[in-house]
Amino acid sequence: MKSVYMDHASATPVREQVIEAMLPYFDQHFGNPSTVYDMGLKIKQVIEEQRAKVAKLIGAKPQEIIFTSSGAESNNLAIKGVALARQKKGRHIIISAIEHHSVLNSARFFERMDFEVTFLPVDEYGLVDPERLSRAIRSDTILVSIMHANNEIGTIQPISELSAICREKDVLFHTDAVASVGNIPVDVNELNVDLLSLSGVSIGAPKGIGALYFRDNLRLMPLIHGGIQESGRRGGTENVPYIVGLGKASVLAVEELFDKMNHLEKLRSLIISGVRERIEHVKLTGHPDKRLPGHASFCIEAIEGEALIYMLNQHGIYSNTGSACASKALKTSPVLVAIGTPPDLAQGSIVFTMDSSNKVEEIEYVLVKLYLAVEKLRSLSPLWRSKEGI
Amino acid sequence: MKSVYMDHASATPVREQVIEAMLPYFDQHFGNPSTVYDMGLKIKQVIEEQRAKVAKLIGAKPQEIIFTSSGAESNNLAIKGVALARQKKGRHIIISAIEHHSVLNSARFFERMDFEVTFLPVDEYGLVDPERLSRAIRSDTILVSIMHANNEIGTIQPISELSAICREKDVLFHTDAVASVGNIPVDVNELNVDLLSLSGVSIGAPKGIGALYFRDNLRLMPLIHGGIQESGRRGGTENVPYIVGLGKASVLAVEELFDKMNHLEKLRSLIISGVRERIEHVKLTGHPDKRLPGHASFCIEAIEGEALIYMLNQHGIYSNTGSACASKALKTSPVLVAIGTPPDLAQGSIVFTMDSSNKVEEIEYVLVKLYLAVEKLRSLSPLWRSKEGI
Amino acid sequence: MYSEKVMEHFSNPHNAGIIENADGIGEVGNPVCGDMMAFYIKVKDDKLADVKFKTFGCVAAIAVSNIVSEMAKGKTLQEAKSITKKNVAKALDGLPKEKMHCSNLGAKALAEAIKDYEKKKYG
Amino acid sequence: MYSEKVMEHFSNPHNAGIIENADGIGEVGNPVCGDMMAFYIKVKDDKLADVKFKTFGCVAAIAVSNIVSEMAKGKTLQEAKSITKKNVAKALDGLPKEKMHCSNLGAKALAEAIKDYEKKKYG
Ligand SMILES: Cc1ncc(COP(=O)(O)O)c(C=O)c1O
Ligand SMILES: Cc1ncc(COP(=O)(O)O)c(C=O)c1O
Repeated sequence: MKSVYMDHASATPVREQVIEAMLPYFDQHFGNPSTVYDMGLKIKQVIEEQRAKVAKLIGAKPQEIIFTSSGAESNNLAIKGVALARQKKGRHIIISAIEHHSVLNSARFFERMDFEVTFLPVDEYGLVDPERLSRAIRSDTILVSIMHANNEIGTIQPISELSAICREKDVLFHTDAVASVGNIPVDVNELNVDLLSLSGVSIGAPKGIGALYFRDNLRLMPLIHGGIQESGRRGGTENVPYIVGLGKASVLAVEELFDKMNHLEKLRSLIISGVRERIEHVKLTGHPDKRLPGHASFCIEAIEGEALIYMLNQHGIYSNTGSACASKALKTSPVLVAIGTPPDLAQGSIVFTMDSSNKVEEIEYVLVKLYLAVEKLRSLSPLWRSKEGI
Repeated sequence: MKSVYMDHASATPVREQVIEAMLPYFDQHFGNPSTVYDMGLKIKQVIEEQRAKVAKLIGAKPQEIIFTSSGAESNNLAIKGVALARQKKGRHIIISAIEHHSVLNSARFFERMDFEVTFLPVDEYGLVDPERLSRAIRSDTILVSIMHANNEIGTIQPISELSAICREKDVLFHTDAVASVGNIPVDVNELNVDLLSLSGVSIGAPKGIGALYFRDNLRLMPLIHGGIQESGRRGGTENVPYIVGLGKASVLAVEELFDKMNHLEKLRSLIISGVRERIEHVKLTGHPDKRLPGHASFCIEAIEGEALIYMLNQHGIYSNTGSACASKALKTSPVLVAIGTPPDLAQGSIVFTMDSSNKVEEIEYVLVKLYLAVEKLRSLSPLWRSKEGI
Repeated sequence: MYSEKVMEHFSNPHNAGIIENADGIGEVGNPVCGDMMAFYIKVKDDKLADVKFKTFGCVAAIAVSNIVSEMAKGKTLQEAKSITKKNVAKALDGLPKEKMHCSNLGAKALAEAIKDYEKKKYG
Repeated sequence: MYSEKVMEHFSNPHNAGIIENADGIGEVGNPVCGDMMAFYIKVKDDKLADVKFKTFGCVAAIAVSNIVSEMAKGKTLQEAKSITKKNVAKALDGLPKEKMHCSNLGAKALAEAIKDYEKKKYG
């Protein structure tokens, strides 16, 4: 059976070149980088080379990069590390209403520790209003965290505009760039941010490696206390193979970015226009233009997303949904709620996220199968009956 | 040049069977285990199978295992997770004076958060005195953390005796078993512990994977907040390849334990008796009998450990030291201080840690080279001059 | 996650559809809650001569609807009333915990349709 | 971590040893602090005719001792006094930051030996 993977926001296959780069570090150069003999020193050197590569990917300096075990850990370290280091200055944090769970739940954790958290609403496209951010900042605000691009609806925030407001008011700004890095240009100086999270998950490195950028000399309480690894900012023996993998993936991401963007924009416009032409009563979720190049997300009326995903899966197509039924807690995606999607429409959520490996022919295949699946599910749906006026 | 790796406490090469087990999960079965389509579900299933394997290694139930990114993270999660979940009950923690940095610095972190921490002294062999522990426990003590085996001096604590005291007084007991798992039998029920940390580093799985055992239904504040991964106890996309690697390494560890122990005990007694016979003015650090099978550690008078390690390294031998000069902070290993080693003697620290791959012939080679290196360094040493009475 | 049985009923829900001039109609759930089912029954000699349904919902909801309609068909009204959440889930070789409410919904929709029929008939 | 130069001097510290009836002896550091160096000098015509050392310490301490002895040999006392932490480290193609104190120790031990000589000579 044909297999068309369109869920790259959830996971990407590790790239062949990345696997090759990692392999020697499992059983040949396997030493602990904290040791002082030749093998350890060489590996320490290798880690620093990777740090420079990851730094280059986002326009940072090598010493501004900490390796972590995931985007989630990077987000936790950013929020908790800053909040704990700055709590004497203030106990107010601002995040947007559409942040990843790892940001959201880190902030909620501080609510229970007598911090106050403001959840900034977003508009129907998922955009944060700079005016609103400006008004939300108080004298005791120590940190604002707003994601660069949203993984569920693809919307890209005007980060530099938002961070400028914070810079002016001397408030630190963190952005979760897990979904944007490798898909659009990300430069910490252009974005003007103090902290930025990224993950291997989204750039063809393995799951289980991430990085946090923090502006030079920023004080940060470690999340994982330990020895002198990562300049005392993160304990635990360094995951050398994955660090090498993230380094390699970073180099590839820099080299390929513009070709990738062009390719993905083409695919995106094919899928969006195709869906609009062939399926009626469909809403594009997220912003029409300010969105990730490889990201197309919809809510399809009168059907439910989990059922749709399974039906597509039977034709080898992999996609995602924010439907309540597809979540363990049976809750609609908070992102869809935040952009004002009515609950019944939110049930029909479907998300396609692509990368360089996806091809034009695949889009045609997906459009055909999607059309058939929607037709079938609508034929079962009591809601569609009424839409058709039967 | 011959290469004899005798620093397995710092890092172990990933085993071939482990690498093979992991490989398909990088680019074939690469999906996100939280997704609902076939690939995601299969991978979720694979993770649960690995959980059962790791559980079996330590006599636990699968649902009592959380996967983490390292032994250090497991230790942080244990200490912080319990302390934050139980702070209403009390704010006193007890750890031993020879804990790993990740336990020590987690405890120190709470000192700054208005907890009190008692650092239990150890005797000259590194043993905690049960009587002393009993006296240290107060009505507001919520957690005791004492490592199973020490990585620097090899001493094995009488954990079940220590944990029984805590159980009686309704205090939770955590043990860092990173150095013991895979080297001696470790069973959470025999040890009678509530939490136990282990790491891939020491059992032929990669660096960058660990696990925490927590007794069924124990309340634990997450360290890395996120989504529903690990039953909501640890956020971040699961590191599937390494989880598979840890599962495989666990199975091998169970199969091979007794053969390995026999082999290592032989090597250990060869090296200890060899050193004693050939080198004068040497002290064995740690307990003579209650020590890890593959662990031989010494302090050699009148020389310095870093110099010794480099000299051995020039002959392809890899070993470790707790000398002040070998540490970034130029501080003597706190473990050597805690067992009462005088600072000048502690400078001569050398640690050999072996595993199944080490051979009898290697020990003979190491003994010869060690003798020559010690002779040479002593010939340079003004302290040795005085010892010889010149 | 789902058993093969569930996937079979989801993929081929052969009793899906509506019955024109049904003897009873039962509707439960609503789209805001995520699932909605409408059951249509035709009754002959106190037996369910035909059962059809329309369902808006997930894989489980659709599979449940279909198996409930299968289980009910040919049964007496009395027998059909004893179809419960539990035996629906069992007939599907089990359902994930968080999906058990779907099987309840199916049994309820059928019961509602029977009730509707009885109300019309006996007033 | 260490330069090749450091490793060379560490591996072949050819000036290691003591000078019987040295004209001056300088001892600095102590084993409790981790490093200890003893320098022995032989002076002829106001020049360092021979320099030897004994060192208890790490790779850097041993390499520093040897290069200091090399740098000093043949120099006038005045010249030898201008050997500093910085030019010792430079002669070794650099030292790790945390090891810079070792190069200081070497220069200091030599200076002490010269002082000892001068004290003996000029009282
Ligand atoms: C006793 C002990 N505890 C904890 C750790 C930390 O484990 P990891 O390196 O996986 O973070 C180590 C590391 O070697 C260890 O020896
Ligand atoms: C926007 C965003 N932030 C954070 C994360 C977490 O990254 P990781 O899975 O590496 O923990 C994800 C994961 O996909 C994400 O999409």
